[in-house]
Amino acid sequence: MNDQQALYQYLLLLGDSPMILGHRLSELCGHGPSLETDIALTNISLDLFGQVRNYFQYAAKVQAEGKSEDDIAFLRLAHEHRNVLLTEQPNTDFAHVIGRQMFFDTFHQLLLEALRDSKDEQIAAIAHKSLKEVKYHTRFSSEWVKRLGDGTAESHRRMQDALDHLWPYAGELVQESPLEKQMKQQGIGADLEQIRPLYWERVNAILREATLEVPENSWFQAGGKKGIHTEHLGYILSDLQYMQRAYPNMSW
Amino acid sequence: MNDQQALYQYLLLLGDSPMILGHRLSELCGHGPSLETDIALTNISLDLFGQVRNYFQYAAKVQAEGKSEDDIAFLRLAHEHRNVLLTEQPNTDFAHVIGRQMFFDTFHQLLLEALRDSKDEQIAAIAHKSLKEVKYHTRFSSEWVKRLGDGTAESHRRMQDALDHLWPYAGELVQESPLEKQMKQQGIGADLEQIRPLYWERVNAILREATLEVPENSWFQAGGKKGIHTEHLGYILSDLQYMQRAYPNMSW
Amino acid sequence: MSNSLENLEQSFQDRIDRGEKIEPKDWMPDRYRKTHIRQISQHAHSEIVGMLPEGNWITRAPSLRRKVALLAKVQDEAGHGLYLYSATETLGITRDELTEQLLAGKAKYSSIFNYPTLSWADIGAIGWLVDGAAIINQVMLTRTSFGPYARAMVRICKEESFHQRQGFEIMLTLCRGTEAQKQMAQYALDRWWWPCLMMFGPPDAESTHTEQSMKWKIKLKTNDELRQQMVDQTVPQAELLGLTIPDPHLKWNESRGHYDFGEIDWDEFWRVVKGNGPCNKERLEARRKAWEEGAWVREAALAYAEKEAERTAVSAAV
Amino acid sequence: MSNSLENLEQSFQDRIDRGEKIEPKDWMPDRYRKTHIRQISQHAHSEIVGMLPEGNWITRAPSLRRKVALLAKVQDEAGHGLYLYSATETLGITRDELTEQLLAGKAKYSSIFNYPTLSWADIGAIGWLVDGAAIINQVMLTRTSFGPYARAMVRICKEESFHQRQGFEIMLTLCRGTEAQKQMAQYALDRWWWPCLMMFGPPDAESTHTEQSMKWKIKLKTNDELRQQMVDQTVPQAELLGLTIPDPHLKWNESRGHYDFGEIDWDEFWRVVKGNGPCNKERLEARRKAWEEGAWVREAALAYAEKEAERTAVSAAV
Repeated sequence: MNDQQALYQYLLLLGDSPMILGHRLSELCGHGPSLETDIALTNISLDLFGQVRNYFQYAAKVQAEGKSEDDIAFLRLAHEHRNVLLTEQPNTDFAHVIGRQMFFDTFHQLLLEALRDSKDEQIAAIAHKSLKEVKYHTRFSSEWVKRLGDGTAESHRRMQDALDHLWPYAGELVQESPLEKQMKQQGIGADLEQIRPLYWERVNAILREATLEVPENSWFQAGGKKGIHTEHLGYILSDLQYMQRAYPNMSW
Repeated sequence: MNDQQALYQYLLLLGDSPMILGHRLSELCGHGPSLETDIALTNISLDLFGQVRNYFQYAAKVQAEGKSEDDIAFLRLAHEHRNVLLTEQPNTDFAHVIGRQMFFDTFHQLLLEALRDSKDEQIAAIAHKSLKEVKYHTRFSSEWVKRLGDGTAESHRRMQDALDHLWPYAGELVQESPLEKQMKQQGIGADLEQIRPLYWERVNAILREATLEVPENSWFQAGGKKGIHTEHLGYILSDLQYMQRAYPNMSW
Repeated sequence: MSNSLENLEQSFQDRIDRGEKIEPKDWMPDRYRKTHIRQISQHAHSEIVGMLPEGNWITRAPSLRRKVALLAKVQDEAGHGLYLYSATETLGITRDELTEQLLAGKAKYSSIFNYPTLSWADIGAIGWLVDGAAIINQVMLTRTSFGPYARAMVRICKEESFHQRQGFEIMLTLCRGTEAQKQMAQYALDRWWWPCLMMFGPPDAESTHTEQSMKWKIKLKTNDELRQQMVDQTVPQAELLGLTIPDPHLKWNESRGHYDFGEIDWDEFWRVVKGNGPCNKERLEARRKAWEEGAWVREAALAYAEKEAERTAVSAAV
Repeated sequence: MSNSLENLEQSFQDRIDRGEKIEPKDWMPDRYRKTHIRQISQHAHSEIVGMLPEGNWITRAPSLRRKVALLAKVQDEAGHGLYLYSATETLGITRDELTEQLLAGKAKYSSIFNYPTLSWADIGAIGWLVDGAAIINQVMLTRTSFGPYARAMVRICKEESFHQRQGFEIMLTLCRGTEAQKQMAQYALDRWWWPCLMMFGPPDAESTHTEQSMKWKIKLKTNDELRQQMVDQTVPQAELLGLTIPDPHLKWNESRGHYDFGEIDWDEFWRVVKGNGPCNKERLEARRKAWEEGAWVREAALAYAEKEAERTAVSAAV
């Protein structure tokens, strides 16, 4: 993979996780447990899609094949998506939504903090801008983990169940893929090796404060970064892509 | 609409309800309450898709534009589908599945009995062949309505809930659309006016025997026959059509 | 006593007539309070239930730009709901009570949201027509007598106008697009036109409450006047789009200086109001589901807040 | 006593050695019974859990013909499950008990079904490779000593061969199709190849039970022999398809008369067996959900049957 191709793929990797997570959150819009949480989760979804647009607009420019952000967002096949499996996990209940968000946000903040120093000015600028938003996300999701973990007996049980379910997907975020290694070496990508201990430290601190048990360390599921996903992604894409597929080559 | 166009549209109307209902049943394959019911419902789905193929192969011939059964099945937009709204109703629980099936089967058997006398030999032949299958469907679903209605307190409650939910969609089956009227007058289509009293009589008899209450006659929802559907159809189509949309013009 | 009540009522009415705003702490007749609880909460419920038909297309929006705009719009509606519930709460009722009324079917919401969104063009049509009709009502309500309601309307109107332009722009894009897109837009107009005209309520001849509402400035124009305004403003927009309004009787009436239009199917109107619209059950069911499945979350938040308060109290005491 | 048990066991083994079938009512050693309950029910569970990955593509099958074929195939698997549960029940255990064992994680099923189906080509690959591997095992089992199991295998093998041809034909269609289709097929092979070789179990050196299983004719060949057979039969098929088997060490070995192949990742094998495959939790969860949500249905059917029996008894008595 030449540098340009690698950069393009890295931008997909940066954009796909927010896109799929943003999609999952957008499924909830209008169905939240309270108006306030509904608004907050929609807000996070909005922020994430805003970031996706930044990444994909830049990716389209890097690719230089005359494609648009929408071509990149809506016209790839499942195996061409680079998002982590965590983001595909369904909205089983509010605890799952919050747990998924907490893992992602905790990582996402560390990632963006690192990417601010990217040699690629565009990426650094996007990271800088996104970081403000993501700090709010992190606060929101970690506070809700505490609220549910240390709320009622039922909310504690549900939050723990959600963590147990999500835990196997929490490690992929900080597992360095060959592409990420290459980008790190070029000074463009973040160094996941550095992020990893901080990530686990923060996650553990949140769980501790929320009176939750850190799940036993089982095997971490992975594959998303190389395009091997869960069975959920196909269904996500059939909705996400429906209009662009059914009405090809049109302006909206 | 000239005769050929009307016949084509009528074949869509005949095929679309089995297709969408068959799709709903196929969602359940592997998830039924017992192996026996799983096999039986899959069998009904198989029968229905078999009938769909007959209708759509014939429709393709009538249309004479070189299209295939798959073009007709997978490449129409939502508003071009002619299925009744009943068939789109979701698999909320087994009682809803059975209730939906009972309404449809009861009507379907009467429809096919009438279509055996169609002046259109193809339609008469399809009806003749399908009727054997549908008689089995009718027996299966009506017996299950009785089993659930006259089973336990819980199954009675669930079956009644399902009926109450489905009832507003039970009338469209026997509401004559302009197209159906035209086809009846040509001696091709069935006479829904004749079918209607028999349909209600049979439905009422099944409910009575199942110790269930006939829901109060509210307004019947309609629109499917002219392409105005429920919000469910769009989601059904995004799965149903995904492959044909994402990989256009290929052989499978 | 009764005399003094009459006096109170008279001076209350005088204030309204002078164009003063009534504030929550002011004295007000019981009927005024009840009417406003009913109307403002109905308005709030409409915002919340109204999130559902549009929310139905968020996951399938055809471009990132449109997806973001739609998400933001539906979020705005949640914000409007929140704002209007707060305005209602100033009249001495809680948001939970109002929600229970909605879920029990005791409180109404705008019937328009009982129609399904069947294509992407419906998102355009809702913005253009439903928000258009809503604005006509709301602009009038910015001059209503109850202060919190009038102020809410000022703010909401601004955002709604933005939504309406956005909806119209979706339609415009479709109408300048391919044949399939234009057809999608036309079908959406076909389905939404008449329900939108029904949004202004029954014809004046059958409308109750009108006189009292006029006195309280909840209404400054009659249903039929507002409806006429809607028709008159929309026809040229449809022409600009190149779409056909599905009414063969629609015709400019030179002498009236207005468009004449065909008979509204009031049977349909009442049917939908009474619960038999295409989506009444789905809408309420979706709200009920969100409310019931969210109960444990709300309880947890409360329990946690109480613990936190205790912890703070304890640490303050130490 | 112990002597007579020994005699019984000896004559039991003699019968097996002579090629006679053991039938449910025949005397059999306890260990034989338990082993067969375990193995046949594990086989039944595999059929049932195996419905899930393929079922995942029924609603999205790309043509009506393929949809019908896939529905029929998954239905066949339910039929096989039913048939095998019945065979297990002849050994004195109920289907409900077996299901409870599965849901409690006490009974195993084939680990291959813990991998996800990520494209339509996976349906082809499963038919071609997973069914291919299963048949190799099952053909052997048609000669096993326990009559009901052997007979079930004869019947199941016939249908499986049909499924395998169907799977291969799906692959062939893809490989003769567009570049995108061929790539889809290749990616599916890439993902399914190694897990399929793992289907034959651990290498002989680490395999337990082998000797006893050989004596009872549950096994007539070792895991590694069967695996070699799979590789040898599949390589030419992959060549015919024009697909590349994802193993750089794959090479014809003239002197052995077999293909050499690379090292299997046994860590992955054990990881998946022990519950950490990509879909272990999803598969069991789906089965548990179906079972739990179906409880009221099964209870209703039972209650109704009892009522019917009573009604019949009463009317007979009258």
